[in-house]
Amino acid sequence: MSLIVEKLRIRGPEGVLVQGASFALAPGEPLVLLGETGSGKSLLAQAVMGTLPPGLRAEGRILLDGRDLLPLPPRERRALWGRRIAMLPQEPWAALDPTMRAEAQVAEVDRLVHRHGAAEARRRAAARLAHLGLQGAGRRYPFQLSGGMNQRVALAATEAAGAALLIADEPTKGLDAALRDTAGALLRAEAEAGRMLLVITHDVALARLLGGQAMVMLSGAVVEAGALPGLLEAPQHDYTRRLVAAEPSRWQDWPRRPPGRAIVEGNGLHKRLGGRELFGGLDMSIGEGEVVAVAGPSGCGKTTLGNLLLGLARPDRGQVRRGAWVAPLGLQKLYQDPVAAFTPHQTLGQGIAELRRRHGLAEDRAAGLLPRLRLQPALLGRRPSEVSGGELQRFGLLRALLLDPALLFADEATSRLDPLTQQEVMALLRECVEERGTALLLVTHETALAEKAAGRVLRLGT
Amino acid sequence: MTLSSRRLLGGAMLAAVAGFALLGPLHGADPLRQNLSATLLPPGAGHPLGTDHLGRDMLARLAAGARLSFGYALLAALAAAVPGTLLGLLAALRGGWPERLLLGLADAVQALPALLLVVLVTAFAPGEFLPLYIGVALALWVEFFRISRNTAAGVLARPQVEAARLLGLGTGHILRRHLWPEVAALTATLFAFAAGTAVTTVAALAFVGVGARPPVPEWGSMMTELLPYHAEAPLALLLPALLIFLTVLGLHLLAGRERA
Amino acid sequence: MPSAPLSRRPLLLAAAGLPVLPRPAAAQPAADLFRVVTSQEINGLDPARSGYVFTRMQVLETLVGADDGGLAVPQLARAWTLSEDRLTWRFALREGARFHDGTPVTAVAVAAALERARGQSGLLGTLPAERIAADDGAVLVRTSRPFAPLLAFLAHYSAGILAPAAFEGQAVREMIGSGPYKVSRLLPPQRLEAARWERWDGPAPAIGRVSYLAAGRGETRAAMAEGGQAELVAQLAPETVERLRRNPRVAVDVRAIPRTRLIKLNCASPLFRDVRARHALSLALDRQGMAAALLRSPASTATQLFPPAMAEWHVPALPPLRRDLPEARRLLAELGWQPGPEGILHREGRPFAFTLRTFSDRPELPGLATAMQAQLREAGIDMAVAVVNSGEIPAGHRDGTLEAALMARNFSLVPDPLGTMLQDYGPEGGDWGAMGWSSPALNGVLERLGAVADPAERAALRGRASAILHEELPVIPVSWFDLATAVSRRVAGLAVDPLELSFRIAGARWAG
Amino acid sequence: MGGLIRVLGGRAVQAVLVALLVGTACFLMVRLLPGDMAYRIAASRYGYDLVDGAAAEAVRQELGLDRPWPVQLGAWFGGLLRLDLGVSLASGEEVAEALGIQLGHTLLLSVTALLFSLLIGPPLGALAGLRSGGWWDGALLVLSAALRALPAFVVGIGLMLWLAVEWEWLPVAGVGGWREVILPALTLALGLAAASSRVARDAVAGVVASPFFGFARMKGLDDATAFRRHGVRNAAIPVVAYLGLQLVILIEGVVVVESLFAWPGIGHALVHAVLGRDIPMVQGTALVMGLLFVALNALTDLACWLLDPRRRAA
Repeated sequence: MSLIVEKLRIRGPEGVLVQGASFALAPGEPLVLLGETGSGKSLLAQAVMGTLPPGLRAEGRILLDGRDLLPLPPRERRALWGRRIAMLPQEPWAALDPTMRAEAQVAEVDRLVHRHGAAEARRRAAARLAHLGLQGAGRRYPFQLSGGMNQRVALAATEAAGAALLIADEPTKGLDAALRDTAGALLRAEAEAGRMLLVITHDVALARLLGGQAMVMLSGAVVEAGALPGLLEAPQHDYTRRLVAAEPSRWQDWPRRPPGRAIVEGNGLHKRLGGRELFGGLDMSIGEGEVVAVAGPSGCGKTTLGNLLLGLARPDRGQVRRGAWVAPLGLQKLYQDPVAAFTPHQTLGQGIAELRRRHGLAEDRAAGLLPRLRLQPALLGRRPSEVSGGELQRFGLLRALLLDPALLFADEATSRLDPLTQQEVMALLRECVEERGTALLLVTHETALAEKAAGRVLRLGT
Repeated sequence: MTLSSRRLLGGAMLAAVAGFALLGPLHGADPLRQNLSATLLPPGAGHPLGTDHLGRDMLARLAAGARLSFGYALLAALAAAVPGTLLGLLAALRGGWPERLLLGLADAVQALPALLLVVLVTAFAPGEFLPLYIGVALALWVEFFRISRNTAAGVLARPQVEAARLLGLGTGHILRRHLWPEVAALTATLFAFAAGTAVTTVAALAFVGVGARPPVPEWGSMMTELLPYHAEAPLALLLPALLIFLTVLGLHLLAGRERA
Repeated sequence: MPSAPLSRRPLLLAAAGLPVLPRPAAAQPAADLFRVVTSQEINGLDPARSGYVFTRMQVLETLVGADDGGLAVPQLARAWTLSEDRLTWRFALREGARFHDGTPVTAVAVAAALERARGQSGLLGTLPAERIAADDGAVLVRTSRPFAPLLAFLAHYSAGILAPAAFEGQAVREMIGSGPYKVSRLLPPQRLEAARWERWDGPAPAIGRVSYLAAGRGETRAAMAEGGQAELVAQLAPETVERLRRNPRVAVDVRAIPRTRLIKLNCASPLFRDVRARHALSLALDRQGMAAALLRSPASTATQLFPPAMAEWHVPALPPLRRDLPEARRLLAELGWQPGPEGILHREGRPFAFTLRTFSDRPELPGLATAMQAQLREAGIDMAVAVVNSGEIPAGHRDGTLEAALMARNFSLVPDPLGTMLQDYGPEGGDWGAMGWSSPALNGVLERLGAVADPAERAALRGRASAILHEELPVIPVSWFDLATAVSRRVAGLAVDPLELSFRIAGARWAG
Repeated sequence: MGGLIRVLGGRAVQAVLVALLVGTACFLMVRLLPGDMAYRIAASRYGYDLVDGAAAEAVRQELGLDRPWPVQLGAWFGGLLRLDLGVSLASGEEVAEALGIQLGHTLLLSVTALLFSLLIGPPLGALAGLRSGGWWDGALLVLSAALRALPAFVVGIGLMLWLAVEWEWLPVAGVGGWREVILPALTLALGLAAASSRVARDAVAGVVASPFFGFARMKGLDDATAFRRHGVRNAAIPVVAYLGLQLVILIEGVVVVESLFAWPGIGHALVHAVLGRDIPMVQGTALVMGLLFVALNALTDLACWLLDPRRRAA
């Protein structure tokens, strides 16, 4: 049982996207592909699976148990799915049929792929779910399960297929730290049970959890490879070094500053959402120049609290007071998904020009900020979907800074960014705090990040 | 087929209909001139598309009808689209009781048979075109209202709108830059269908006896008038249908986005 | 079944992209069922409303019927007498007649049914009857003045005789007639099924079951005849007649009936006050073209008001109405009309423009109106066409807003046309007759006709009346009426009733 | 369950709104129409040949058309509360009784048409959606545009000549047995299918492109199985939801089709009632059509509720 990839090269219409990657995979030892978005690591997985987008072509050899997969006709490659090669989906809550109960989605693999009887299939599915700690969840629908539970249902379904090779592409995307740890443990257990495991991620913490071998990719090329955790302890390549250093736990603590005048104050805040109490009787205030973090698992009401303070939502009880000195537009926000925070229908430059006209701002304001935020002026001619997430988030910051905010609410503002980009954006935020005295409200599920940056960490939902 | 080639094809179809409307008169025949001794002629010299039951030149009538049906159908669709979309945007932006009121009204109007609306409106001025199409618009606005309200409500819930509000960009900006581009795309597709619906509804009305006043060469009425002659002159009956077909398909392809 | 001649229908189908395949075996109709298809719906049970359905289907009987010439013949009444003073009519009933609930048809029941019918607004309400009563097994009708057309009135469907059990108060709750067929299923407004009434006292009908279907569209009716799905299709649209004639399955019967399509003019309006204007209008019409192209019956071109079928009123010697545009223009010029912008005539700065109201209950009328519109346009007259509800015509007559109307007038509404003449061309004009026009000469003639009995004098008077209307043109005749009926060749012995009083199914039999 | 009650409750409110709007609007509009109402009513009662001033006057007296309009309207709503729709001005029948018969016919026709359209539209649309951008996708677009462009009466005549006259498979028109319903239902169904095939096409294309469908295939299910297990139900949800809106087309089409095929339904009655100024009949017909629309929509709500577990939980 082996997978050997030799000089795999992927070409697209605009040139070579992946340059001759080679690796071998054996049961029991995971292989982690590390790299930033666009480094070609997902293409590699798609080439193995046989799901490359139209227009892309793979060259080289992909030997599964000695048989080269690349020359096979699509029909034969399809026949391998589930039985020989399985792929754990990204965002499992979208990968499960919303109208089918969890157990049925697992059992159908036993029944329809492996031709077991209905009762036998149900029994097997129940056992698999129980094994993954999902007793009693089988009768529920995906939307009734948490993200982590959905991921385990998907894993159970993949397991049921029984493929020897398991590919997981960004399995922790969108998961908070606790869930990420669970997912990592589950995957490692798969490898330990004797499967070949290929994991693609930009999450250094996940790589550390999984162990095994690792390859670091940058711009379509493998820049470094080696065993974990050694590779991360003593990185050779500059990129790997930066990647490791970008982990929040390795950051330096931000300087603590004494809070100035109060910007917003919330007293006795109560809020219920979806029939559940998020918090009852919460007091909170943020002062000038202060960095406050709100941490906690997803769904605990972190974002809601920030929105209450910014006046974007109303508390059920209690009140929010804003300092009289704060300008009407003195509270600004950075969003988790920067693309969703810009209208897709105008270029970034047009958006900024409109903002400038609306508030009568000097023309050179934005121009002056661009180099400070390390943004190329050429980007102004592009639409939000045409720049990278990191760049767009910096434009979000630029947009907010034009209005001289007293408080910036960064709502998971870096959670969707690559580690290096996250570090870069956070550094910029830090500069704002230090140079302008802007207060910062950080909402994050990353405890390490909260602890490094904030003078005060409010933990919700614990 | 790529999107742009679809649009091209759609544009070509509409251009063909429009060209027909504009070039038809060059043929020189009077769409109202009758010749009772040359009725229901097949296409031939003198009458490239034959004649109808009163011996009128089909080419001239179809071309004149193109100007009428095409023009009025677009007008009716416009008369439904503009207020419908505006009300939808207003409802989504304003929320609260005006939204509930408008939604209730839309529900109730939708439950009212559209044909009844049209019949009642047209009864005020039988045979006139304007009330006919006003009636059609009165029935059609609901769909525009719904689509625009639902789309706008969806967009308003997005972070981009919250961000715009925080940045102090007013309602005008939200309307122009956030809501309109999204709503417009859907409205355009709906518009294509509404225009087609307008023509066929008018034809249906003519069929039940509430149509345009003779001798107006309107496509729908032409089909109704020619229906009794389906066995003698099938082509004459199907030609207006063919033009409606080109118009609907053309608008559909041009409007682009896949939606029924 | 013989194969159909090559028709153009496959063209339509092929054009619509539908495959034209050989037809399968013909759908066999249910045995012994005679299917009638017409355009008129069943609007209720009351004879005043839908009596024509029930009398034509021979479910409902009237006291007297009429032959093809309009002369009264016995129906429920086996004989009748008129008193010396010509005021009291005495009707003896058929002894064996029974209503469909099994009760005998008595004079009391008949008198009660007629008495009730008089109370309904409708034709019978205008009867100058003093008393309707049962008298010693006979029905007695006494009129306030000598009233010759009484028999014709009693032949009208609204005078249909229902059993006492049919009524609930004044309302009709059930159709219990006395004819040879008894209702077995009624699906208003579309369908009626009836079966042989076993206790019918006349000769038992050869055909056991009958059905009636109201199909409003001419195309639908034609398709039913074509597909062999009806034994009798009445009121065929003109454009389908030619096609059906070629169909070997049916015999098409086209006959002129006492009905005329005509233009009613508001003779009080300045446009039409002068008789020369009315003649000009008449001269501008291409009646032959319309009859040939739209009505598909050149013989229906009206040359005078009354069709030849009304032999007593039709005057062959009258100069035929014709088209003569130069003469029309000359007459109009005489009246001071001068061509103005776009060729429309003007007088004192006002155009010769008016609106013609017509209705689509008779599907050919809007087409005719459209054709006339173009013809008048050639004479410089601007006529707009408004297709309206038929009620707008009498309403417009009453309130004076009507300018012109295209309509069809039935002169055998009651089998004697005199009643209609009195109603339409009397001193006040009539809702469906003259408007703003009256002729003392004609009034005298009509009055005399009601009183005189001598056949020769009556003939002369009728000729005089026709001539006056022809000269004065208070209404402009356009075309006479053809009643086109398709009868299946599976049926024998069926003669179409020109007065549309009955489909006469009871007298028919299956062929072969 | 609470979700269902809320949805159906919403429909109940809609029903009340419809009753108010329909009753008032019809009444006012018919009253405002030009022309004399008494004449129209008399014409539809006795046939146009027999209408004269006297008959109209009798009608006016009998029906109390001289009463002030608020009194007449109030009387109608009062009757509605007692489920009494009044008496047809034209035929003198109870409106409720007449509608009862006609509604049965229209329901039979509509439900049959709906079933036919479901048998035609969604499967064809699904085929196009499975291979979106393929030749059938394009052909279906053209086909559905063609069906939308042809008025129902042209489609109906075509079917009539083809299936009833040429092939003699079916009765041309009429009412009475089950065979009569097929042609008019098919005519309506083609129009409905033109629209529902597009919705089905989009829904299926969406499902096929969805991550859960991709995952189902990656689990090892073959395409047909994956579609049967995960495609059909998910694609059916928007199609069923759309049916509710489609019913408008259906109710519209009924008017034309009933008149062409001599089908004694409610659409036919509506046109007659409007032309004849039979106010109680217009109000009753429009009310029943409106409520029919609401009721059928409630049914589609229920179907969606059964199909989609997310709604059941809401």
